Amino acid sequence: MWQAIKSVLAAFLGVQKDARRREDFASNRPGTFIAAGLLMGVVFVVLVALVAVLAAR
Amino acid sequence: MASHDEQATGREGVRRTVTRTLVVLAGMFAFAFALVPLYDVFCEVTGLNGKTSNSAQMLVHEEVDTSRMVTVQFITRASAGLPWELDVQTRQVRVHPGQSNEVSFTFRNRGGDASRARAVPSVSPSEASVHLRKLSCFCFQEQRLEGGERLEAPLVFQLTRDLPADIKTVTLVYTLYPVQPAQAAVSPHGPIKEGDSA
Amino acid sequence: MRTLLVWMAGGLASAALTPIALANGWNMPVGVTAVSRDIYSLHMIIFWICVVIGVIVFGAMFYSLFRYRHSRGAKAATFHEHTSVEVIWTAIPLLILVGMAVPATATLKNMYDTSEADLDIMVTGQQWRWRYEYLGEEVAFTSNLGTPREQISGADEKGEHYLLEVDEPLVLPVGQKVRLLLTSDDVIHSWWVPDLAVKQDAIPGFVNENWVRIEEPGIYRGQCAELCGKDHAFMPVVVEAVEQERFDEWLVERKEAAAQEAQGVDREWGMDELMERGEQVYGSVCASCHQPDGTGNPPAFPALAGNQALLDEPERHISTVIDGVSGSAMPAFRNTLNAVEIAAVVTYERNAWGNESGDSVQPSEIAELLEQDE
Amino acid sequence: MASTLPPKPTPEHSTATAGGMAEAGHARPRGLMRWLLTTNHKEIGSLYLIFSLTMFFIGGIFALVVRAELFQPGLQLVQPEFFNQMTTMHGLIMVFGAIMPAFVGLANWMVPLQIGAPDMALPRLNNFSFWLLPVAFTLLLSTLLMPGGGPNFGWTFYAPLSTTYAPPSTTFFILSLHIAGISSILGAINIIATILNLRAPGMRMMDMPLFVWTWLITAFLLIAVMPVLAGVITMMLMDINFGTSFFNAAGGGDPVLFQHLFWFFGHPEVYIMILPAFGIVSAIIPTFSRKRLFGYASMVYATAAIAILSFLVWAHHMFVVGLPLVAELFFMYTTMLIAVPTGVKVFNWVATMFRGSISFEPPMLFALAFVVQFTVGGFSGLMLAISPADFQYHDTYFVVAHFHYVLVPGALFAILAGAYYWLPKWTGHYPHLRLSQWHFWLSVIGVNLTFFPMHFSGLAGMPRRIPDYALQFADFNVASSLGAFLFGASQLLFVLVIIKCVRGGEKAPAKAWEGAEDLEWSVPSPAPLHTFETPPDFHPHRQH
Repeated sequence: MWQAIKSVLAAFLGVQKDARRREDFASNRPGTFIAAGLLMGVVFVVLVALVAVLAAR
Repeated sequence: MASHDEQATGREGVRRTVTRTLVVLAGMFAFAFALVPLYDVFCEVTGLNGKTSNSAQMLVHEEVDTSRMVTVQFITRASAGLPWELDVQTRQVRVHPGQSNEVSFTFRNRGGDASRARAVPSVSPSEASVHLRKLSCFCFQEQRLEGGERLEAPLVFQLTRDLPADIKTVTLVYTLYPVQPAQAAVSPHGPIKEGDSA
Repeated sequence: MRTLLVWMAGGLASAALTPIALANGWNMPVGVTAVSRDIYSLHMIIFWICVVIGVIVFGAMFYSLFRYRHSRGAKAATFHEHTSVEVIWTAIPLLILVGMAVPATATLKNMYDTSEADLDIMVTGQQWRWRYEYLGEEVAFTSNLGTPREQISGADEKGEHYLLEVDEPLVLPVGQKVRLLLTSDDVIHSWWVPDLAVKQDAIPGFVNENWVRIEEPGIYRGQCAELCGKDHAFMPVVVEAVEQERFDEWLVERKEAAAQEAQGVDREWGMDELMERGEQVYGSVCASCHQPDGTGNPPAFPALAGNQALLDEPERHISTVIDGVSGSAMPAFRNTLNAVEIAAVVTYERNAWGNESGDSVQPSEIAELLEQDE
Repeated sequence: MASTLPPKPTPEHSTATAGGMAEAGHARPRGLMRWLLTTNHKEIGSLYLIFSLTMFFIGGIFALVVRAELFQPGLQLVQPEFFNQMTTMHGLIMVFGAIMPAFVGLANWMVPLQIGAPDMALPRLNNFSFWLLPVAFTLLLSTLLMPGGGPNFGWTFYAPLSTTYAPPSTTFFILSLHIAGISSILGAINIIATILNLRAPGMRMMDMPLFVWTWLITAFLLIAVMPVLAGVITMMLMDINFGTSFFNAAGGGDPVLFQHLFWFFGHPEVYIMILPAFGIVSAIIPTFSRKRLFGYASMVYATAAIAILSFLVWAHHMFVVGLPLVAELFFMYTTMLIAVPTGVKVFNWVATMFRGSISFEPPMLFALAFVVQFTVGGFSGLMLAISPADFQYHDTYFVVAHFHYVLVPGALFAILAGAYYWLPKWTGHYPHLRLSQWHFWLSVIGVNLTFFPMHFSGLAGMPRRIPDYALQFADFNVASSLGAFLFGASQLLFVLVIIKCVRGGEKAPAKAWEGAEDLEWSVPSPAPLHTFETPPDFHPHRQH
């Protein structure tokens, strides 16, 4: 799972090593990546919202 | 994903993919409609858009904050197509947060025939709407007035103590809209209650 | 090769033109408020950031196009990824963006602080005019397009402030914090004056807030910014900023003029007087939809000339003008026009363009309907 | 429209070889019926492309009506009512009738060829989803002739202008949009099913060309947001005809809710129109740089990141509707963040060219112009993201300049680049070089002359969607109008290029471009009607 989260984070930035990418796609478990993606998506929204709330104070 | 499968099992994969996308599709269509009530809930919780609750709220019993005063302005408007007037007894009041206040409004049907109308509220700044509790309001229901009839209706409200300190003026606007019979029948925003005119 | 030269010439030309363009006032106005100046400087900072990034990226690109031409015998390298370079060019824009977000956030917070205003103005959008109410001052009026139709059609020479002039501007005192409350009677409009850096949607059934503290006296012109139907281009905003003393005088004059007009209600008006006044009112508020010759533009805007229903039912004619028609472009004029104006325009409509009802409506009758004593 | 199809762009010999193939025992219908009933991905692709080109000219004529009226201040040619119908129809037709079908057409033609599939996964559905389009747009165009005129509320059709105050034809507008939406959805399902299931043995997801990748992500976006659009217009329909008040303040509804729902669809829609363009350009630049695409994986990831972020930025179209401060800040931050993956893409294209071996054939010219001009549109997009500044930019010609830079020299140029790139594969001939170059240069000059001055008129204070304007905007508008007519006229050259290319020209070999490497270049030019009936040998490391 940690590996998946790291890959998703890399995806958010749009930067990834070829080797790591190959590893990711070698594993035939898209479920993990979708779950990690959704999780990180929620984390991202919460983070930005939090920054916005703090900045608005 | 059936990428490594042979063509024969490809047909099976296509069927599976189509089923899945159709499920997502139906889900998204339903989601669009679910967004309407979700948006209402979201607005009510965050005060987005200055919407206020359209049912009576309970008074929050808390100590009145006498250290500061907030100006509450009332603006009344009547939209086109309705020979009605809505007036407020006082244009603005100065209140302490926590205190409950009553302001009287007057409806008048200038026209010759009976008609129905509804006062739609809006609060500015919108952040204040979460902290504005209406204990009683004419805006919860539509009004029906005979030709030439007049109706006094109270608004009882409370600004809660947690109103942000930088909000010093709250403006409450009521716009009167005519109610067409068809409109009252189906509203996606919950039923509009039939009010009695007395 | 030729291709490349043309590309570069084009790039250089536009780069050289940019400062000229900025110097010639093709840019966003700096404006006359603290907020407008803040916005202008945000605009210029982000603009120059974009220019610098553009020069670097396009520079690298055109260098490559020039240097590694196939026709020059360039042999392609084989590299196709470089993680640290990729991380760097992801991280640097991110940092620049954070740097931009900080001043933008500060400006935005300032723009949202509508507290402690000295004057409250209710701005109502209506197809296609603005209505201003000075809250607590009992002063209210509508502001219609001032440009004559002949200029729009091309029959007359266009004036200096073509389409940016109104019959009655919004008068504001300088140095005071003015809070604007915006709403609409029909569709969504947007009240915009570039020099004041205020643009805010006016939404039916909802109120929006914005504020302005003008620093220099002057006349500032803007327009409705949100598509609101046929005459969207013809509902300008004009703000006249004056010194406080002048503003106070103006308020007094305004109230006196209204009082004088109210006196006219009680007397009996002659047919010619009503027709003359009615034609004037019709021209400024009715003609844009119902047309100067009363032919309208069905189905949205019914014809008034030869309209039998209108001639047969004077009461309904009057109540339509006073209360409007729900869900159509016909607004309620009870707050926009006074009793004299309503009486005059109804009389005019009943007797112009071959409508020969012969009946006239007296201001006193309208006043009774409106019960203006309240 | 269908009955007046120009000469078939599919190679003539394909009909000749068709007899013994596929549906054995059935004689293939000929003439009109052949096109009505075809289930071949190449023929349907051609139909899509021809349809889109037709719509492009119709939408273009509407744009020229707008530009002609705006040539000078004052009302000269059309009345405001009609002007508003023209701006609205121009937007609707270009978005739903020209750009989107063009990308679907390219996907139909190229996705099976690029992944080594014999056809789309659902050929009959493919035929159906195409033929919905002419129905939808005939209906949409016919609203112009209805009493009260066609839609006149802008392509964003904000309520209540589009509900309570709309012309009577709005119900038909909604119906046509529903049909077009169903067509897009079916097309998307087909593309997803094809890409996920019909790849040549040995081709993994990460071996797919970027055009396939970007289309896969686009198709998911379509599946996610087209139903939301369908929902919104259904609510409009109910407000207009059944007395509900979703968006009507009088009945307790909220006009701002409309904008939230619309832009929840609308912003991903913007990316639907640009992601496949990224894919096309990412195929062309490596080909003519004779060098592998730099950062293939980053490109895929950046596309995915843009797609995800596109769901979180919608309210940046609504900065002046009176959002609370926190919402304003949230959407400003997310919008600024979307610049990062977009920037990564541009950097990758430039790095692909760096130390390549570059030549300037017509597809490459359009792709290079895409990179520069799309980036210009990206810059103005970044400026628009700064919420305080947006209070000045919003609803002005600055915004018009921004999205036209993204969509015309952006999306449209990518489509043109793709057409020039694949025309040899479609017709077996290279497009006429001189004419193509003329087309390119006149388009570039026309497009910039049209849209660059709009930045200035917007900053100077000219609101969008107005038929008449104040005198200080006159010079900018003269330039824009001249540019628009130049651009419009130069697109006739494109038609000429296509006709010449279908009829003849320099013969193209299977691998028409020296640096081209994807699977489509392994089949003969012109591509026979049926390809890859036995899956090709795919060697994953050949390319990556």
